[in-house]
Amino acid sequence: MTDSAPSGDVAGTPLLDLTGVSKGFPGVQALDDVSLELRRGEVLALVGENGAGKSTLMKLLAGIYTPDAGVFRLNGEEITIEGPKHAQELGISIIHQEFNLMPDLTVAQNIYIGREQRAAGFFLDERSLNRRARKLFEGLGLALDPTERVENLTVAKQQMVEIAKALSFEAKVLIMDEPTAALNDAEVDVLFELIGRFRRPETGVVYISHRMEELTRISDRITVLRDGRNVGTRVTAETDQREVISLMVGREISGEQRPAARPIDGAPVLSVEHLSTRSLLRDVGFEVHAGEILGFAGLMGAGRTEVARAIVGADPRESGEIRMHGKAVSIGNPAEASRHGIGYLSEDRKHLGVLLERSVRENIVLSALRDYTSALGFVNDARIEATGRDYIERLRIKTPSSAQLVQNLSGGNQQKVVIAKWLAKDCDVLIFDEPTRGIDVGAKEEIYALLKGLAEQGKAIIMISSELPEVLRLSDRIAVMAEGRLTAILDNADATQENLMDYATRFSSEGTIA
Amino acid sequence: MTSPTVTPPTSDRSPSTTAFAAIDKGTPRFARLRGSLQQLLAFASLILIVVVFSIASPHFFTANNLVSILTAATVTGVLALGTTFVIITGGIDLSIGTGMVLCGVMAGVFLTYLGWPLWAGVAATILFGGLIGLINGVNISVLGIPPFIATLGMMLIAAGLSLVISGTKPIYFNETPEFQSIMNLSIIPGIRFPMGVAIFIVMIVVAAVLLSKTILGRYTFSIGSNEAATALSGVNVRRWKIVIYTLAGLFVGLAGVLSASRLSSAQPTGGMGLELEAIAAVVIGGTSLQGGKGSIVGTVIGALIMAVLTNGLRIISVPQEWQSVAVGIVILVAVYLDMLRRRRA
Amino acid sequence: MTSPTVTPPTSDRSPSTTAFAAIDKGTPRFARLRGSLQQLLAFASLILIVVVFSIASPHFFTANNLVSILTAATVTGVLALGTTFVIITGGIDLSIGTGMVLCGVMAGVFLTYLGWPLWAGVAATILFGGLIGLINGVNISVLGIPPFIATLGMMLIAAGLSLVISGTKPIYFNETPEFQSIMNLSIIPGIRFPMGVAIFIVMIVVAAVLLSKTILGRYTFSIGSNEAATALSGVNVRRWKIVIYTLAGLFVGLAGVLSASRLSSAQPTGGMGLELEAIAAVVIGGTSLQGGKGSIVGTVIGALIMAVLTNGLRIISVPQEWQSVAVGIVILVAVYLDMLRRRRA
Amino acid sequence: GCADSGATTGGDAGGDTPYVALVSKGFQHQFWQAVKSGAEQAAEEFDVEITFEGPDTEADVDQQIQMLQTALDKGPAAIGFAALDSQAAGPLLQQAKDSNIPVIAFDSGVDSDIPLTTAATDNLAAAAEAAKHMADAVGHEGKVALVVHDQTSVTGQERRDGFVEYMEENEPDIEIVDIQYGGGDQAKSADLAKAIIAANPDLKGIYGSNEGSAIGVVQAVKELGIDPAALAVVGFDSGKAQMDAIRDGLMLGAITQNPVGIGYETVKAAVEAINGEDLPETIDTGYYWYDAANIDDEEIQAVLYE
Ligand SMILES: Nc1ncnc2c1ncn2[C@@H]1O[C@H](COP(=O)(O)OP(=O)(O)OP(=O)(O)O)[C@@H](O)[C@H]1O
Ligand SMILES: Nc1ncnc2c1ncn2[C@@H]1O[C@H](COP(=O)(O)OP(=O)(O)OP(=O)(O)O)[C@@H](O)[C@H]1O
Ligand SMILES: [Mg+2]
Ligand SMILES: [Mg+2]
Repeated sequence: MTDSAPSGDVAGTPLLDLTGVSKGFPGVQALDDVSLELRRGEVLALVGENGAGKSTLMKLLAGIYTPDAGVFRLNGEEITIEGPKHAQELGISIIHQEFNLMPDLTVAQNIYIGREQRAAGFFLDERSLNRRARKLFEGLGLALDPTERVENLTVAKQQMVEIAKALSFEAKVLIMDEPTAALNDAEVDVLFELIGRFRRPETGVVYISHRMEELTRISDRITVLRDGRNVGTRVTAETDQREVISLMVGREISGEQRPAARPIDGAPVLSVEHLSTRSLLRDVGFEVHAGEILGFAGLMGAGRTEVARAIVGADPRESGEIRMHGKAVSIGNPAEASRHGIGYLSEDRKHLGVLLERSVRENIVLSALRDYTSALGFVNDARIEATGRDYIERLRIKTPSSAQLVQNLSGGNQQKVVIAKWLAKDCDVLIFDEPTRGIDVGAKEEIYALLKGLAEQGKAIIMISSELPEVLRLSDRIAVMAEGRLTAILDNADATQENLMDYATRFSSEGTIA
Repeated sequence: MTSPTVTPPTSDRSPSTTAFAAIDKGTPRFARLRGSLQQLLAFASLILIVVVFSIASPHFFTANNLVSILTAATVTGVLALGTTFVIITGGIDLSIGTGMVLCGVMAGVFLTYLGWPLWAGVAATILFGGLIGLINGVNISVLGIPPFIATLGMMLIAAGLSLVISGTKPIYFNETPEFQSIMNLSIIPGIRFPMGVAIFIVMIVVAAVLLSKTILGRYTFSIGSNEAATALSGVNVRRWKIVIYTLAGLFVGLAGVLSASRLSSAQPTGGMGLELEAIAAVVIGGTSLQGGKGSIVGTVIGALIMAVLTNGLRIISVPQEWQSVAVGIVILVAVYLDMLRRRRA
Repeated sequence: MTSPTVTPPTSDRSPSTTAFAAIDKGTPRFARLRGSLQQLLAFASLILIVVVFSIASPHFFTANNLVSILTAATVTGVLALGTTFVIITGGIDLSIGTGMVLCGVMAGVFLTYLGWPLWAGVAATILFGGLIGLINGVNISVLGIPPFIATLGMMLIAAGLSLVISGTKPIYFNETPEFQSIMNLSIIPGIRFPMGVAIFIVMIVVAAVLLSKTILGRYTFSIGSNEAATALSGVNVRRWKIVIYTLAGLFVGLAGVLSASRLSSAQPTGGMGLELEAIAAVVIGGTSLQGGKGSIVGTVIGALIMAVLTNGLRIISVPQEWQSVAVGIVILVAVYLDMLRRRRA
Repeated sequence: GCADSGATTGGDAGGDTPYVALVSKGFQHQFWQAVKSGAEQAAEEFDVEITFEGPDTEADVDQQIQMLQTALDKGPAAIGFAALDSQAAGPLLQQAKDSNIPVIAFDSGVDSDIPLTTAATDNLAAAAEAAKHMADAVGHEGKVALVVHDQTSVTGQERRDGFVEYMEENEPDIEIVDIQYGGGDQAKSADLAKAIIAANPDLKGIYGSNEGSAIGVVQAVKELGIDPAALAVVGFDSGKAQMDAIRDGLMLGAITQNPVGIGYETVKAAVEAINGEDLPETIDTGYYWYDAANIDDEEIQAVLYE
């Protein structure tokens, strides 16, 4: 695919050309003399560990940050990007890693914000705005309702809105910062089709992802950033995952294979019976045992998150019983769940996971803060600092210190902070909802190892994930959901991607499992 | 490299698409219904209060008294209309009360001291209100002072300037006696239906159209919903925030004209506390102080609830010291019921 | 700034670790320095104001007048201390002004009407303040009424109840003449250093310790920073919010004791507007109304800035109508400079 | 609770007893409560029903206008009115006249020919009386200052101007160094009195123009530990705190009006107006100087309130 770059008039000049770009933040040199080129008609994958500087580089292109040094060239012409609007005018369109949507506005209003359809100068023409949006969605093959308010959408659909918005510009350069982090495989297919349609001889795509397997499918070349430097560019067809990963992390990672069936001791730690909610869940029941990892698979919106939230009392239950170690417990809110030894790590890191404006260590000890508090209510800062340091080391959280504010960490490192929070609290049951969302391959392995370690310590683990390979690799058993019902619970040995998908698409007409 | 992509067993993406479609159909219509139901119910608590007072006193539900209520609601109501925009952006404006007083004094300066013709004096007063708003907007948007502090400062400055400019004395509109008809002129023969109330009603319509049908309204919601994202989308958030505070200022100017006209004089004192009343009306009307949500209809209902309560308690001669207790409790109960409803819905 | 990290790709990830280790030492200290610098600078603007007034009038910088300033700052200051906690959670408390008045009246009821011994009456008054806060907390946390509305309702209810309970008459502390020494007793021979100021200083320390050293303070910041995430982390947010509003109420109760003691009587009127003064002190001190950020030192500096300004302008006999203009402008400038500094840092 | 709201019953109860609505300038302060009690005495004596209400502060002209409007809508037999601003009430007074509802002004004059009579204190003369006693106390020379409750209301201005004009005309050696306004709030008045004293160490006297202002000044003197002999404090109105201060020697003396008399005369005049009797143009309810010497006289005790 690389050699298919257009020949002819402008063949020589790359579409976008960056030289010697540097950017520092207090205490962190995020980018250090990075050069990079995006050729015409190509999809350039940008990979690197969490905190390598990928998002920072893209924010420079989007006009959100100004570089400390470096030259940007678009079509061979030197440019200075003055701001987000200017970037748009230059034809650079970006999908940010964190959502940038207005939850109170509708889908169409979000997409065309700043470019409203006007009837007479000042007045809006809502109907033609919706018509335009509907046409856009038709063209992109997306099932979105232009009049739906964004706050009512699931994370995945919000991502679709972001993508539709970016594609609605007449962009030449499309930058996607981990667009698939919130998508399941079917949605990824939609996205790739969209990218395929966008890619023309005069356009180019920068594609950031931690999902190595996607790179082969979508990218022409792969550029690797490490610690703010460009450590190499490879043509996709001429390289393999192993080489890319070793460039990224500076060592080899051995992806383990699926777990050997492990014996699970008798009594379940957590049992859930006849769990239903007003909005979605219907009669969900399952058990998790000590030392077991129970995976949850399903399409987006299948209700896996809702099961977790209902268990810990974050959402009201309509009916259902929850037992811990065989004893029925009443859980009305997450605090009670936590007291009974159930911890829940949310999939929505920014809104439900981290305290962005607080320090790393404060976030890490938040759940377990009582353990760091004397009888009189005084907190022991020395011990908190020690714990913070400990987890920063153990999870390799990239931060200059434990006092750093979480908002200054890269997305993946923020995720590690959330995981550390639940490791610091000693729970019997841990529910991880998309625990590796936005995490680099190296760190993913670390998290897998962590989850396994936890299971081996005798904890019961529920892992919700939209990445089937991940589910298959880690889970002892796998529960599959569709439309708020449990359609299967399989032993790992019996599960394949194909039959999981099959169960995930068993809709209500087909009945549920026994 | 392995290709781990799982394509669904069926050839295309239909499963997820159907899943979407199923959810898609229900929600928006339902949400719209819920929205109007909510306002209907807020309206219902207003009606309930009216019914209670009507039963309690024969003097309450009379044409004259209802007009009195509307008259009482006019000044706070006009202030609340402008404040609704500010609050939807997630901001706040504490300067509307004393700002209104200052505008009244300026009306006195223009009409009485400078002897300008009526229309010019009124226009200049409204624009002066806009100027106050503009300064607030610049302080907030360009200098980055938080809205609470920026408008608190302006509140104090306006309170002081009113006294300074007026020489601490009321200014009377002896040169332009027609000035008082702006608020007081009876426009419907038979009952006293003052022009001020008509102006209030017109302003309600203007504000509602601005908020729901124009680009200004769209950006108001957008900024309140997610200011950073709005800015990233290329909207000049700074400029629009200045516009919105200026708009609120124009309403303050109009309120200054109306209140001075009503009193046939510019009173240089007072105004403090009015901002809380106006903000209360906005919030009782369902506009969130977090920003992003709100409506003009809600604000009007909120302002009416406050005015009806105050009037009704006086009409049924509740001892004055109990009146504020009653208003406090009704506000709590009204908003609590609203919460309940929302949680159920 | 050059990064020292260019190690061969073969080694494991130690390079990044070393790179950060180098910075590791620097940053927290730097951050701490910056933090204290900021407060130092806020403190500096306070000092600047003091210096200006000292030059302008020989009567300003005298022991007696400085004590007068502290005395004037005491009641608002105590209110502001409690409010700091509430504001850091992202809430607001409008009921502190009239709530304080109501507590003063209750002190009169306990000591004069019921004839309780001094210690019991004072303790009961402070607890009564806690009760007001508890009700606010329950309204906000359990019933889900937004803080602005919940405490606005309480503000009105407290204002009314003060009048009702006192029979709209001041209550005098004839039975317990020692009551007035709580605020007024001179504790340092030589200069008049009233006990009330000493109590204020003790409360500053208590509040600072609570906020920075206890689990209550941690949760206060957590809730303000991200309430939903805090709740999902297993913190009983509802309960802690009730605790925090109750704490603020205890400060209100103490302020009620101090103000009644100062006047040797429980005045059933007034109190409105005091909440804005207290909130202004908190916000001038750098606490964000968005929640998640704030400090007690900042609040104290904010309260002192307000008190010094008011006193100084009177000492140099600025005409009163100009005083509020001056206070308004100084507030704007002080906060603007603070913004500038932060943006630079 | 100890609220006595029994006397003020609803305006619409019973059709035979006439209903008189009183709209005053305030209701929270002791002064207005005393006016109210005088009105209630008269109501009982003449067998009429009354309501008594007033705005929260004397700056709330608008609130008062709304109260007057509501009172009119209740269709009273007569109205008693203490205007915060006469002109602001003009249209409503006209409405009262058109509906043949007699209006009695009280406390301060209503600048209009609609009220049939006015029951009030002559504030200018009363303030001059205060100035006279102040001048005597400071030996007709030196610096004095004023703590006034309000700079925009007529009473605030008259009590200030009556004092200042007397000094200017009669006491060439007395210098007025400062006039500050404390809104009648005790704590605020105390704080600003302390600032005045700090700025003028040789100050010989302070005049507080109403109850709250005067007690605030006393409070300042107490907190600063000043010898009462060196600083003369002259007050206005009564109330327990002021009376105690006079008895303790912290305050030289004060002017009291006759608030109970004002309330009584207002209702009495209203009854006479309802009955179609002729009324004098003004009813001077008088004022009195009281100090440690005469505070326990019967005549003085009759016009003081706690
Ligand atoms: N605003 C900021 N202030 C301080 N440091 C920052 C800021 N933004 C980013 N950084 C730091 O810069 C480095 C690069 O961050 P960046 O977000 O670009 O990483 P990334 O490659 O996108 O990582 P991820 O894969 O986790 O998203 C990180 O160490 C991060 O902590
Ligand atoms: N904020 C929301 N408003 C309305 N409906 C929602 C919201 N969040 C989720 N839902 C609905 O709840 C259902 C369950 O979603 P849930 O998040 O539990 O699914 P999931 O299986 O975890 O999938 P994923 O997390 O991948 O989207 C879906 O039908 C979804 O549409
Ligand atoms: Mg990133
Ligand atoms: Mg989910």
